[in-house]
Amino acid sequence: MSSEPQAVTSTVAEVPLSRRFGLIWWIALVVSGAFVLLLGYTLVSVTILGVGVWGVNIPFVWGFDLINYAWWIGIANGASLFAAILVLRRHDLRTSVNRFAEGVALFAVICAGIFPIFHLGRPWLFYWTFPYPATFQVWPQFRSTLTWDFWAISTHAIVTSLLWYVGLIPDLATLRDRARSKTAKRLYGVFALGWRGSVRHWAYHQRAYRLVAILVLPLILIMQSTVAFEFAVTLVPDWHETRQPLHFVATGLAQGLSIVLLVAVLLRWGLRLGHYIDEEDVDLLGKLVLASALVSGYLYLDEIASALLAGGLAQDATFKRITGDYAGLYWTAIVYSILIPQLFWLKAARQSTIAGIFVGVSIGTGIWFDRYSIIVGGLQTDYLPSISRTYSPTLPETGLFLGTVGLFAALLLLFVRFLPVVSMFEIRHDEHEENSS
Amino acid sequence: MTHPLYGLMAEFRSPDALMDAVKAAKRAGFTRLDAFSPFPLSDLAEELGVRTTVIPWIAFAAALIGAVIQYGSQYWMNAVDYPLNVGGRPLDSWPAFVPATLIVAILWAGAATLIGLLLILRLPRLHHPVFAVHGFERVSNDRFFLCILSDDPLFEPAATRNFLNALSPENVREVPACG
Amino acid sequence: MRKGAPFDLDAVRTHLATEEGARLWRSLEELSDAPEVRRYIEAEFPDIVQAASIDRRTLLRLMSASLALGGLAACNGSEAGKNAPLLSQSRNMPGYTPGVPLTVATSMPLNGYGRGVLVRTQEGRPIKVEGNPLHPASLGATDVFAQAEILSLYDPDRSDTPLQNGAPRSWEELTNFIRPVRNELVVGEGRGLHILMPPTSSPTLHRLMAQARQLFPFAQWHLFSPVDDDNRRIAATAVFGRDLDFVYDLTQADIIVTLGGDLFAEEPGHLRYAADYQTRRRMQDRPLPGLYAVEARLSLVGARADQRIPLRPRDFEDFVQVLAAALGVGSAPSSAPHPSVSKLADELRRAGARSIVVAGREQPARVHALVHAINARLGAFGTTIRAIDPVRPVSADTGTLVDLAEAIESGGVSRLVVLGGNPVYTAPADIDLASLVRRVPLSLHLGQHRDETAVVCQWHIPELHPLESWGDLRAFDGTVGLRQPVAMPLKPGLSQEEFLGLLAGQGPDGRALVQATWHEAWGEGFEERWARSLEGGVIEGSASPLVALTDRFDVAAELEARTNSAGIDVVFAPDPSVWDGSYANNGWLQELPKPLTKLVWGNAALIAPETAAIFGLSSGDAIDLTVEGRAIRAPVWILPGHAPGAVTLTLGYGRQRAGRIGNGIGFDAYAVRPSRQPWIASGEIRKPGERIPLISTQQHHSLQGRDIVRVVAPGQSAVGESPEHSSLYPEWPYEGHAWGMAIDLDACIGCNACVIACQAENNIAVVGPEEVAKGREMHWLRVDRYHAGDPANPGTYFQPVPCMHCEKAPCEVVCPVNATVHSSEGLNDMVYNRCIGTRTCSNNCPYKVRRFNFLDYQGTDYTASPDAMNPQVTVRDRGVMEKCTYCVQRIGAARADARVEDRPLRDGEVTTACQQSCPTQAIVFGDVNDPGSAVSRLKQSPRNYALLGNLNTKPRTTYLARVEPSRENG
Amino acid sequence: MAQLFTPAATTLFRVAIVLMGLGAVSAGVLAYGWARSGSTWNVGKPAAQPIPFRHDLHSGSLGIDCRYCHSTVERAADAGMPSAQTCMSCHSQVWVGASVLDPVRSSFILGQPIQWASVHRLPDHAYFHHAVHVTKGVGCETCHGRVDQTPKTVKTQTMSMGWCLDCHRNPVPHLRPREAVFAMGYEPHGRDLPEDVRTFYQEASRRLTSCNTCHR
Repeated sequence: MSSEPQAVTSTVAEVPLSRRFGLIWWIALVVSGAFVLLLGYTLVSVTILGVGVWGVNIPFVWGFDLINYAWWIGIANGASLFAAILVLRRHDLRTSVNRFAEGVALFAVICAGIFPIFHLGRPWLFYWTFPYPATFQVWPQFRSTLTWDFWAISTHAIVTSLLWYVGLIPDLATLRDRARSKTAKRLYGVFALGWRGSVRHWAYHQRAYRLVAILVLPLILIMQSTVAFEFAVTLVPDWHETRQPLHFVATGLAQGLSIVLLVAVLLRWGLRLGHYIDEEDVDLLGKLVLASALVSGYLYLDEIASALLAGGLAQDATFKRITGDYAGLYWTAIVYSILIPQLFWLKAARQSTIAGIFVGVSIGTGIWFDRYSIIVGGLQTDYLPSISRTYSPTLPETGLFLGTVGLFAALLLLFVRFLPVVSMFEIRHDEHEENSS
Repeated sequence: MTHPLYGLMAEFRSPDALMDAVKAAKRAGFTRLDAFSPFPLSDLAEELGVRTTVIPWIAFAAALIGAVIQYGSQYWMNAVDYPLNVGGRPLDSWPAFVPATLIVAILWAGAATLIGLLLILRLPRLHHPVFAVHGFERVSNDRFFLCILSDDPLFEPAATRNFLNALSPENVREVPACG
Repeated sequence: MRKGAPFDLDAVRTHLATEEGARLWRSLEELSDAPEVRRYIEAEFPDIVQAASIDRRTLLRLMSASLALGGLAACNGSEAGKNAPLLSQSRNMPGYTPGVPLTVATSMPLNGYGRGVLVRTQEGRPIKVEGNPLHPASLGATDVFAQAEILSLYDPDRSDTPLQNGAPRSWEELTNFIRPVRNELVVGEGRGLHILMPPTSSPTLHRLMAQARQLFPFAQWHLFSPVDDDNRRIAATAVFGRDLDFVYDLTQADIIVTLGGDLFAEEPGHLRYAADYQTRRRMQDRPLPGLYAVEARLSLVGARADQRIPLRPRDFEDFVQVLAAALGVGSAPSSAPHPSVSKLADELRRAGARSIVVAGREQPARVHALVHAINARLGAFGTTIRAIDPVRPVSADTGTLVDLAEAIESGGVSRLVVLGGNPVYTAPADIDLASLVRRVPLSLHLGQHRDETAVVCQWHIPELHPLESWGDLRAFDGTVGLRQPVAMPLKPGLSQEEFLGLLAGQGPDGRALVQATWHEAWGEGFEERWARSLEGGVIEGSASPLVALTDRFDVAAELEARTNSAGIDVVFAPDPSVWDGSYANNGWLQELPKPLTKLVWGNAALIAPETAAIFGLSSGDAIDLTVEGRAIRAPVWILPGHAPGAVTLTLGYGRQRAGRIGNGIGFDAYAVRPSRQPWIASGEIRKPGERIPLISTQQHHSLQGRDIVRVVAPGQSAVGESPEHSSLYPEWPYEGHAWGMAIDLDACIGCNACVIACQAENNIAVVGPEEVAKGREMHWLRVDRYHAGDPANPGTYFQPVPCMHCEKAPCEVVCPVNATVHSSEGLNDMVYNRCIGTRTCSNNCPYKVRRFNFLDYQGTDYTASPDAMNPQVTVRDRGVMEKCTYCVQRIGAARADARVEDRPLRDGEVTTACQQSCPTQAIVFGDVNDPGSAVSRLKQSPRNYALLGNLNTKPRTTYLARVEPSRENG
Repeated sequence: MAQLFTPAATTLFRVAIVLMGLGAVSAGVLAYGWARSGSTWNVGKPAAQPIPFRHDLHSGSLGIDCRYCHSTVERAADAGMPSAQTCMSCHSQVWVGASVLDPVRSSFILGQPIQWASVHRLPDHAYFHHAVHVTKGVGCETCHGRVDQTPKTVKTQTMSMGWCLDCHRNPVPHLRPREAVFAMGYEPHGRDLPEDVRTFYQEASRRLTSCNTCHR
């Protein structure tokens, strides 16, 4: 038993501490790095030329910008919601996936945060949404969902990163103690803040950590609802629906889970952490993904049902979105985010890496199309027939989207490279419990 | 023992051993104890009489303050300082002020809790006497330590060392106080 | 105080008369860069050499003093200041105040006829054209062309220097060249001299032409306009033995029948006719007038008509003949009578003298002759129709373009002078004027642009814009309006008057020439009358008198009947946006959605849905149209209500040398226009299976069963029994004023005047075809056009949609930065400088009236000159939202005046730009808190309803339902 | 195991964190102060002028009424700059040969404008109407300060939007009776205002703080 934890810590800690990064990692980093450059380019160009370089117009004032924003936020919220639930349920699964679930959430928020700023006509004035005492004595308008969202996204970013870091401290201490080179020791040492594993410290640490985890739950629900409100509170016939928040929360969860699953299987495969993210974990994840996909499916049905009840223009709008010019988006969303996940009824599929990657990607894609369908497909029906137009994305906004994907990947790569992707101290803890029981 | 001591450190292989050691030490009447482990040991914490109830209070207070500040500022800015007719809505559109209020309450609670935690734990503290102990690095891995501090009224280097040795640890080492 | 030492004033005047002075009036950026000014500044104010960076408004203010001097100098009739605007002599002008706009009355030509306008100038820069209430052809309203002249004035492509075979020449060189030529002509009494000009109503021009005739008895004059009234002249001469113009009084008419043409858009009196028709409709004591439109293509009058009869052009003659026969004139033709003729005849018989039948200019002479006969039989002459001497008289010995062509062929032309116009472009296809002109030993062209004609003539002389030069114009009823310069010439040039003056040896002083004309006419008391006429813009009592008619109505039979060849009828019509092509380089007009097709930046071959079905065409498909062996490729547009078996081509597009904006847009209909049948020809169409992209600002045309445009029977309520919606929000109190607007859909004829007026008033950017195609046009006020019913002959409804200024504005609530909020008077303010561009407000606007600066629309090729901008309105930056403000700058100005004079605002003191330009007073703006105000009274009407009222946004802009006796509500 | 860090390191680390916090706070405070400081708004900074015109001489010593030169201040949005002719009406008699007046004379002869450097310049999106303010009891001095004592024209107020709002929210204390508008050194207190004016402005604050009062 005593040798057990030793082994644990070593295998996990070996990844950050080893000097050999592996060719695949390098290739992946270079590729995603290229996309990050693309991101920079598209951001600079849109700032210089204006959002006119995108396909947006009147009435489609929002395009990829809000689609991708909603998508990333969905991932972020889904992931941290999942992480928070794990912490609270003290489930074994938590120990293994919790850490990088939080990571995923954090990186997704960073990607999401890019859009609200750069989709502005005058991005350099974004800080006007923050209430500071300006000499022109004009304040933000707090009735606006956008103002709510400003607070929501900054809160999410701050709390998630704090939670993530505080959770990391003991493991950083481990890395400090195991690192070979003096500099590595000092580096990890500084970030470990001098953690020395005092039982007293542990007690406070756990209490605080779990408490903040609880706080994340309502935060996520409010935030995801806020994003939904940005559509629901407008008069746009297809958006003006009370079910929007539910739809965004549920689909967001499915999306977050799928990305977590994706990362999980990739880690199992890439970092050979099979022992710590074992079949059971992946299997459970798969079940969760399947469940959330079913919930989303139910909400899609509900959407149609409520449209039928609403009648009038709202009904036309929904049906036009399902059958009209942009029907493709809707059905793609259904196929990718609802039908394909049904694969996970099979245990074999749930436990296979390939299937995990496949379903993870497919749900992510599906929800992306769902957001596309909601925003663009929703805007095509308006009260006056005279103003109906069409929207088609341009290269710059596609580039911007790919850029954020690249950024996400890059951050994730650096994370798995330099930090313990699964919480070592919690594994030690669990194994101790197992052995003692 | 020419230089002053911070305390005496006994190293154990298992949490249970550590537990027994702590119990024994308390029976022996030692009060200034500190235990170190690679992962949280809640029962041991209880044994050592650690009370963490302050944490939720911090969170609660912070949340309250955050909420009040946020709602207050929203009300003052939109209804008092520059009352503008926005879409014919009432100046104090309280339902619209609620979401941001809740969110900011959570922001304050979360931030205060985690920052408060560091303050309570007196972290960051990069330098600490126990780090000087040989083999202590395994505390973040697979070893468990009990330290009887030198400022314990019953502390007396030789006797305490004997007492610790009696607990059959891996070894007992001196923790030099930092000069 | 301005009356300083006289010698100083003279000095200033003489200076202002120089090119340098004129420069002052030009682009002010240019001013601060102009070398001499630069040198001057450096010499005089060494410490502010960076003055170039000083912004426009400052420079304007600083300059106003010296400019004012120039203006005032002109008042005391001195020679020096003659090119300055006559500041003290325009209307309601208690003297010149820097920064305060001045208004000058003048007249604008369209097709040779005058429309009275008031031009608002700011520091000597004309920035806005309004209608002249005193002028019979305007009554205070304007059309799109008059409004857009501002942009044409500042057109950077206007030619500024004489050209000899394309090479720039100085004015001296020009004079040196011309003088011997003229002398030689004088000696030769004008042998070989041919002068081609568009027909004009200007008394001064006619006086000068007469004098030139005496000087050059052998000179031959040719009149040509692509939008000619030859058929009318032929008919009138045949029927009445003399050329006549007819003025219609729609206020007297109970039944109006139009046969083709467009009474509300293409007649010289169209503004007046639209206004009169509405006046007649508003008469409570008499039943609604009946308006019947028999036409090939859907027109504005057709859209407004109570009954439309789509008719294939070739069938018109029979139709009218049957109608005439039904009324007892002549005999019916063999062919089967049109079903609705008898009903029409009955209506006309019932109305008797209170009826008008009018045929469009494209109709063959026989139709016109028959129409005269019908009107005479009904006794309309004298009651609803006044016959007057032609406003654009044509002397017997005047030739046509065809004559000119023949003369050149026969080598009889040694000197050709093209006075204005662009005949090389507008000439019918079978006259290759370009090569003909090249064969003339010496040709000379006076024009505003280096256009198609300029390049084939040896000499090109820059022509002054009507807003820069002196002249006089007769309106459709003969009333004379004086044309006075409202700005110093932005670019040196000559007016037609001045050129003719030189030719006739009268000197180049436009002012003197015009004065001379009226000196002759008035003799005594000239000075006083001249002053009054300049101030009012019209010469009182100058309307042409009624002429007694001696007729022989049976003549119609003798007129050559139209020979119908096989194939599809091809109808040519002036374009609603660029007329005959002369406005092709005008960005405002190019981007103005055409009333019925909503097409911008191009023209299309208009066909009926039925025709489209036959040929398997859809809008945007290209066709090859062949007329008399000449073919063009054009995109088709399916226009509901168009007559089957016919295709309508609008003129004025496909220009090669219009300028940076107008070049290569659309197709050139002149390329297939035969000189023998310039209006209605026959052709063949083939489908090459190619598509030519067309840009339309409105894709969907059906009301989709929503009550967006409401139609009621007379006296019926538009609201029905739908209850007043209750709101969760408390009422917001509006003490003092509460601005609101009412738009009468029964009055709106969809003429677009409001759209251009809004654009001119509010510095609205032209974004260009690519951006419009993306759906990013910037018009604050759009006119939605809907069709209802059978596409073969649908009902057509226009609905101007500005910002509704909702009291419960959805847009404001979602703005995170308070950039759009309500004012204390209920305006939905848009604060550009606070906007960060989230565009959420647009999302939440159910009317989608908000416009966003997706790109920097101020720095494009389409951007108007800064001088054309209204300094009272902020020019919007990239990335900010903008929208209709109810012309808040006008409210502000009026409020300021009222406060300064310590009095309350009077109703009608604030008029929005759209309201001001509307010929039918369809738009009324005012204080809804004042129960006596015009707008309040309109909102009391049972026809008053709120667009999308069920959303309960409580719009301040409401609509008055259209009235249709035939239809039920909804 | 050896100590990774010296005791000093701990202190250093903690101090660093505290300093960062303080730095952030003080940066905010500095920004707040800077944005409101007169110098940021060029208060008291004279601009280079083509002519060394002295208000203290003309308005102060000679006591020429503001309206003599700024003739449209009671009628129009712009107060109006005196034309060269206005200057010449006196300077054709006094200081006839003075070289400093060359710009005036040449401007008068050539009709070229004298380009003064604007001192009280508002941004283009802010529309100010002199007449309305002057006729409603806002004294020249209230915005332009004691021009009768300043040799070179300078801003005496920041003229920031906040500064405008301070008055627009409650004008009464800043208003003067009509006859005192062009007076210098008058202490406005709104007491000797007619009652109706005072009541009017108590109600007017909402209108005066509407955006379109100044922005179009």
